[in-house]
Amino acid sequence: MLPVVVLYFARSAELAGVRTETISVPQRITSLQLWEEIVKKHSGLEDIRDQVVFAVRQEYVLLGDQLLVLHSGDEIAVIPPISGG
Amino acid sequence: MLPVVVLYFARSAELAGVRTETISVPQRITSLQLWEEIVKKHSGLEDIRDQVVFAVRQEYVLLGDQLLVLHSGDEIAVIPPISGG
Amino acid sequence: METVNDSEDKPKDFIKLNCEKLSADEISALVISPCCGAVALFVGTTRNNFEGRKVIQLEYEAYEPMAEVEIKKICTDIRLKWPSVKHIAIHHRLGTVPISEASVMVAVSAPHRAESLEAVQYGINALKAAVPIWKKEVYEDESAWKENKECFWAKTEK
Amino acid sequence: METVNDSEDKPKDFIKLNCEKLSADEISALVISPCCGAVALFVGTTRNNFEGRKVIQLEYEAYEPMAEVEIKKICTDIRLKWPSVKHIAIHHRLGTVPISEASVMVAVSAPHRAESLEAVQYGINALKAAVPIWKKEVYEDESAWKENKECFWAKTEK
Repeated sequence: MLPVVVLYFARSAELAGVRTETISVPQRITSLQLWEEIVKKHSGLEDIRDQVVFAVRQEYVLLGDQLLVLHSGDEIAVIPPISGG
Repeated sequence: MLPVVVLYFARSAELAGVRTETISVPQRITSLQLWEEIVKKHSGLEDIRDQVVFAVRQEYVLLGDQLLVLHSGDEIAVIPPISGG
Repeated sequence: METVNDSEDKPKDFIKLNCEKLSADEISALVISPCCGAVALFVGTTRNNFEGRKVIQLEYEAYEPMAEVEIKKICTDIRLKWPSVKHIAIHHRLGTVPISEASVMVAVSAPHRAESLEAVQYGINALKAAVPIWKKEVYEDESAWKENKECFWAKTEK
Repeated sequence: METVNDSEDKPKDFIKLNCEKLSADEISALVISPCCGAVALFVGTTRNNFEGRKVIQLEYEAYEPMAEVEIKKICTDIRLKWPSVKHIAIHHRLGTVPISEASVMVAVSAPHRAESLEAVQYGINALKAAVPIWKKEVYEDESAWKENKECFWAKTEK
């Protein structure tokens, strides 16, 4: 288990009730398993399961079977649908 | 014969040596005959015969067989290739 | 607080031909509308070279009343092609224009960006094809009247 | 008099995300180049209504470091697609944006206008599809986070 920093934005920040937190996760974890870890802490996020993606070290990662190899202190963002412009 | 005002712009003004003048022309005349009348007064314009069009009462008219029906005081412009923008 | 009623913001055309320096802020402000999310702007600027020759400055002249009529026709055509377009502004500078300064600006507002960008592109293309304005490039030793390749009657290869 | 040497005017990308009011003059001046005749600019402005509901104001937030990385990728893509493009500037305002003010500006200079306009269109489309920025519309009685239809993973009909 290692610590990673999770960032929440827009609707995900409202549902989580927090904008930044540190959580402990396995070094090897699929992006979907990571999502499930996060939802355990913030059940309100369940609602937007089908709408979010992650950004892991500032690169987009879809929720699914993709295996993430994390490092201590990695930045992981929960990204709801964007609306810039 | 009736008086019309001829306007020259850009290269046609340089070749004619004048920017505005009044000339007398028949009421009914083709645009090509009108050009020939103008070239009689300003032979330097011969050089740009293939490059110009007229604007008669601010509407484009190509040099050719088109019959113009003119009115006293009509404004006729000699329009070399444009380069606005 | 927004007090402008949509229905009061009637489509308007802003046409200007004079020797003053052009302003992107000014023309943007003219066309912005509270019911439109998109403004597209094209700025034509004077270049410092032509086929390797150094251009010192540019001089523009216009057949002004007819140029305004032709620009108005372009505005009408834009509204036929893109009915959602709100405001259109076409400003052309005349007289001496120093290098790197704007000679022309075309700005269009519309509810959505595709129309605004397409309308601006049409507007500048049409201006180059049909509006009686002329540009003289002044080089170090001489000068030359230019020809737009879009000019609808020009037969040269330019 | 023009003193800038063409070869010194290296292509540059200007990226800015902050809460300041955006300026069309400022962004045009950033991208203008003495060897380029064309500047295209897109300005996204905030609208006063959404499906008939009155919008009071807009609030934007961004995942700022990643947004800058994604915008930088867009600049790189523009240069691959339109190699003649000179300067690119992409400014996005954050925080509260009053109605009718600009939330985003994309400006591109190029020797010729077609590339500048195409690059700007690509730039704003790509920004809406991939840059992590969020907009909240504030109505009289509530507010709503918006979703771009271009957002590459969104599954809604919006």
